[in-house]
Amino acid sequence: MDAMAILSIFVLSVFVGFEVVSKVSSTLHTPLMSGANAIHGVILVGAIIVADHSETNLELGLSLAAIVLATINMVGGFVVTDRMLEMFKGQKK
Amino acid sequence: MDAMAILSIFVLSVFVGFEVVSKVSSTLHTPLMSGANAIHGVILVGAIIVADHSETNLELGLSLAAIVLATINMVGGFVVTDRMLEMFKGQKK
Amino acid sequence: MSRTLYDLIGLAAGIAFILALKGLSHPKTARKGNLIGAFGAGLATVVVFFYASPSVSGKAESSLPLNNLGWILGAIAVGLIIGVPAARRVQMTQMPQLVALFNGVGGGAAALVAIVEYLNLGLEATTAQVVFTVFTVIVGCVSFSGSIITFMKLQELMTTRPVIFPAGRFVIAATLLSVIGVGGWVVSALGTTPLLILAALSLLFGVLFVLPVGGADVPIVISLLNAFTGLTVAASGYVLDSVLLIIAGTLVGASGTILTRLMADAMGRSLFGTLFGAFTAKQQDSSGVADDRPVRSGSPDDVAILLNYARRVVIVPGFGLAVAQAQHTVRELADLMISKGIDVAYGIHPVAGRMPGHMNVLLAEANVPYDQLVEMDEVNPTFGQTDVAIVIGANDVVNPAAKTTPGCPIYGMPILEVSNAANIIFLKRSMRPGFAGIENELLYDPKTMLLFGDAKSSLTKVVSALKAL
Amino acid sequence: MSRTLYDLIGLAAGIAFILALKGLSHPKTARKGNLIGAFGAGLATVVVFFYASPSVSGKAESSLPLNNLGWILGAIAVGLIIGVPAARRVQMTQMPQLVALFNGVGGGAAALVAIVEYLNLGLEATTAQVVFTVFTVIVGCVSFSGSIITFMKLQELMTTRPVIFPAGRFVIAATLLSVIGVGGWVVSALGTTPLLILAALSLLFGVLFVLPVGGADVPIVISLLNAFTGLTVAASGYVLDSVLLIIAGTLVGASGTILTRLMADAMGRSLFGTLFGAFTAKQQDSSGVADDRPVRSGSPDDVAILLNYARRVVIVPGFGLAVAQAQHTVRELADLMISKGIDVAYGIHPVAGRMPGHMNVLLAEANVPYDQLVEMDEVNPTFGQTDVAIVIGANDVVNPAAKTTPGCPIYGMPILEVSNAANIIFLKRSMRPGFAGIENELLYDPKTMLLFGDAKSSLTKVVSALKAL
Ligand SMILES: NC(=O)c1ccc[n+]([C@@H]2O[C@H](COP(=O)([O-])OP(=O)(O)OC[C@H]3O[C@@H](n4cnc5c(N)ncnc54)[C@H](OP(=O)(O)O)[C@@H]3O)[C@@H](O)[C@H]2O)c1
Ligand SMILES: NC(=O)c1ccc[n+]([C@@H]2O[C@H](COP(=O)([O-])OP(=O)(O)OC[C@H]3O[C@@H](n4cnc5c(N)ncnc54)[C@H](OP(=O)(O)O)[C@@H]3O)[C@@H](O)[C@H]2O)c1
Repeated sequence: MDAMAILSIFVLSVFVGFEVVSKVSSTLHTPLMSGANAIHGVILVGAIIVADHSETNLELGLSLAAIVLATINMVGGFVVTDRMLEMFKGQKK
Repeated sequence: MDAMAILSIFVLSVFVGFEVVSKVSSTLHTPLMSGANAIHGVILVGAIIVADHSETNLELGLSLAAIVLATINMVGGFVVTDRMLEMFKGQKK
Repeated sequence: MSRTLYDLIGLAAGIAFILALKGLSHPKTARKGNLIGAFGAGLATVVVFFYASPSVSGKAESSLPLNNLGWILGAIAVGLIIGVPAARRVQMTQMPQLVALFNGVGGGAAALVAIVEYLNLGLEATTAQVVFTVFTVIVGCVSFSGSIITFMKLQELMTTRPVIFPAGRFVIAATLLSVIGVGGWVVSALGTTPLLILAALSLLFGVLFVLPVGGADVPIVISLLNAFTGLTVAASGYVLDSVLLIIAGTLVGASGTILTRLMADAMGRSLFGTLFGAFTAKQQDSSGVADDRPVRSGSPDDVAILLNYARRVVIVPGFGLAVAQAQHTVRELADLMISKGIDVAYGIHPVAGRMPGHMNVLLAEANVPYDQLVEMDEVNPTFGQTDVAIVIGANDVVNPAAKTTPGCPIYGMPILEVSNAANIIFLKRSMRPGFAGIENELLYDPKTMLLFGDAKSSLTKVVSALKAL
Repeated sequence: MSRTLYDLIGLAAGIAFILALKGLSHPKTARKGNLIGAFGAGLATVVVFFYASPSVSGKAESSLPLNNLGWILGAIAVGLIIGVPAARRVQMTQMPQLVALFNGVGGGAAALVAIVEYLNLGLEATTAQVVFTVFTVIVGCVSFSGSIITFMKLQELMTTRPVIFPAGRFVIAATLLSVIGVGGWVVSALGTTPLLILAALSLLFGVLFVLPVGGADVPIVISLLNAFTGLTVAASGYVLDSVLLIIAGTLVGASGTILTRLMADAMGRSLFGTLFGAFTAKQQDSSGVADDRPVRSGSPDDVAILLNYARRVVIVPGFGLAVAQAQHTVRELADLMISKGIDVAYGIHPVAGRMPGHMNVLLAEANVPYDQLVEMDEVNPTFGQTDVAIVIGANDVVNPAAKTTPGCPIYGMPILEVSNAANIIFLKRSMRPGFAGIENELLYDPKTMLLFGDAKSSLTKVVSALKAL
């Protein structure tokens, strides 16, 4: 993919990110932060790719460590966010 | 630019377009429509490019017609939108 | 200029368009937003003269200065000479049709660009390019001819009623099918003739598509065609390999779609119903058979007296005010009342007038102070403390049937609750119903007084009567 | 699986993340939003096992099943075994530090991925790839070590006060300069050793960067580090040629930045001040020299009597409520009052507690009905009709200095205007000021009664006293 395409995708993603959260009420600041946090756990995909490409034990060890950390980030993040939000659930109307 | 990049740019632009106007008050529906209308006048750029590439008189004639129409769309659109909005201006506090 | 720099400037113009739409969505920044958009468009246009864009077909050599430079500049000059004065001189009441026209020419331009590029590519076009070209030609032509019809309707060059002809729906369906068929033909067989046939059929379809739409649904259709034109620009961007056109066109397509939905919602219309009216519309009888029940009609003097002794008056302007171009007169009346110490507000329904927000524009043009314009949600609770609600050329937007008569066309649309005011005055020309074609019970309400006649002349009379008091 | 399909699924996951953030921004859709995000992440993870992604270096062969598949699945299992129970079991009061920790490990993972890819690319890396790698390593490591420090602060494994050591700002500046210098060295000279030195220095910088931040500014820093981690993921996406990572990372980076600003605004802090506290902080003396003026302190019985005869009570919870974990007890008190026919509401300041929205979460956990939680803007006008405002472990959020004392640290922050209530009760342990370290005049107000002690035990006493009445 050429640099121009990547730059365009980057710029547009910045706008989407800005717009999508710009009106959030302060009640949701914490769950939103936590949910966004979980989303960047998708680096797990990158960790799996580099583990696949690893050729030395050092590379493999580091990428497995990355997988462990990324999984914690991703799965833990979504679970904890869900727990936070679950509490709001029963009570609305 | 590869198809995947174009698709991504398209999808992201859709989200930006959606998000950016989704909270507009009905007071601004008409100026917003008119402004968006002016923006698609940027097809003028495309019209100039095809005029540059034109090889036959038919092509040139059609592309000059496109330039005239696109210019009307773009310039007229921005001017009329500005006129609409100008009226709101003086009065706000 | 290098390709990278050219592309970067294109991206900057795309960002300007995003910021423009963002700005246009907020009253405080709307004007600046529009200027940013104009700046972006200007930038993109200027830059194209400094970059020899390689032809997609690779046939035509591009070099600086551009080929046909004189012709190009001349055509731009012609466009400016036509567009700028039109935009400058148009009266605000006619602004909707001008927007329709501008949209239409944009669609036409996109279709022409696609056709030229197609001619230029010849047999070298990839299937994807041909598909996008076909899309652009169809949608651009529909947008062009459809917009011309909406223009004629709004300009009253033709009837504003839905035009339904016998077996119309079959004709439309047949046209649509042939458009699709010929589109497929172009993709499979290539060739100039099929493409021109496609363009002609698409133009026809645009006409047929818009004819059955009633005058008051026209703004929805304009907004939709606007979104369509945006998509054609995006498709052209694909064919011409221009990120800018893709971003700009998609932005307009997406925001236009949302806007269309917002508009339809605000006027309680189903988008689907409006659009496919063509296929479902029946010859409708809305000649407005006047009811026999008695109404209380008054003279300008009666109205003036009522107003003179009111403490609070809410003015409800509508479609008829725009038709009568009475915005300046209504302002005069309001000023007069204010000078008499009466508390005056305008109750603005979101879809009063011919386009959403139209009333705000019209009243702003007449220099009505912004703070006197009160939106529906805010004004409704105050009708209880209002002595006189004076309804000028509005009907549907105050019709209680929207709340009481399930199944009527406006059922569910929020209304201005003028019936809570102590007195109601209607300024209209007859007992004919409003756009939706349904009786308004309020006209028969004992606390209603009707003042028949053109809104502008009625208002003038009321003003002089009030001055005389 | 073909590249195209793989890419399309990646784009779908990116769309899921957009929808997730959109959903998370509205109370009604928040939970669904989170689930959509989890779905997208799961989808992206599963799909990667079905596509042999060509190594960027071209050296390692990838084929299906993936190399090291057993190891990979094992590592994921380890991650699950650590992450899920931690997320399930954590107490809600400790949730902020868990989020910090999760963010940190994400940053660490990004840095590791960048390092491995760098090792793998070896000398074939393009300059752009190396630059992005350096960026990811620096920011990922800073995010990792910074988050660990915030975790330790929030978990009170170390002091929550700003840690300022002599000449600290020079040490920090020097570290930052060497990080940049070594980064440049990596880009120009390549090699594993410089990269590891870079990682070590970045880890150190992360520690130094967060140490001077005060406990209550920590959420801002977490949010910022979160945005940083997002950007590293985007940079990894560039190196690994993955549109999904670019989109996901950029989304988090952008929304995280906005969120950081919103948080800082809500608590009236300057983002700049918070971040560059490191460079500007002075050893600050906020031991809170108690004023000599008399205060009116009361017993739990006095408080119970006041409450018993009130018609309307507003409970204002704050940071101290979270510290004392008194959320269940406060709910008990509220229920008791309601059963006595007293009108009870909670006045929620946006930045009460340790994180924005923290109070809502805590009170929701204690099953406080949602409709009793009233946001600041709505509750403020009602204090005039309130007999008792009971301030539990809050201080800054009710401090009138925010309105009256220009130049004080919280000047300009909107507050809960409890001073308009007929009586004010403060539950706190001492006369010490709140987070901002400034005197609260309200404590000396004649209509204020202080009930000293830990919020939880004080509340328990009030509850029994009120029951006895
Ligand atoms: N604003 C928008 O965006 C938009 C777009 C599409 C549709 N609509 C629809 O249009 C309608 C707008 O409601 P509305 O209450 O403003 O208008 P309306 O219901 O159409 O009523 C307009 C009234 O004005 C009267 N009138 C027309 N010309 C007049 C003149 N020269 N002097 C005095 N009175 C005159 C008409 O009665 P006489 O003939 O008896 O004089 C009619 O009753 C709604 O149904 C809305 O859904 C609005
Ligand atoms: N929510 C956020 O996102 C966030 C983030 C960062 C910063 N902040 C800042 O944090 C502050 C929050 O304001 P706030 O009014 O909630 O808190 P605050 O101003 O920090 O006051 C907390 C009060 O609770 C008392 N307290 C502490 N532990 C207690 C216990 N166990 N029992 C009873 N009382 C106890 C303390 O007094 P004693 O020591 O005398 O007991 C203190 O006066 C604001 O300045 C805000 O800007 C908030």
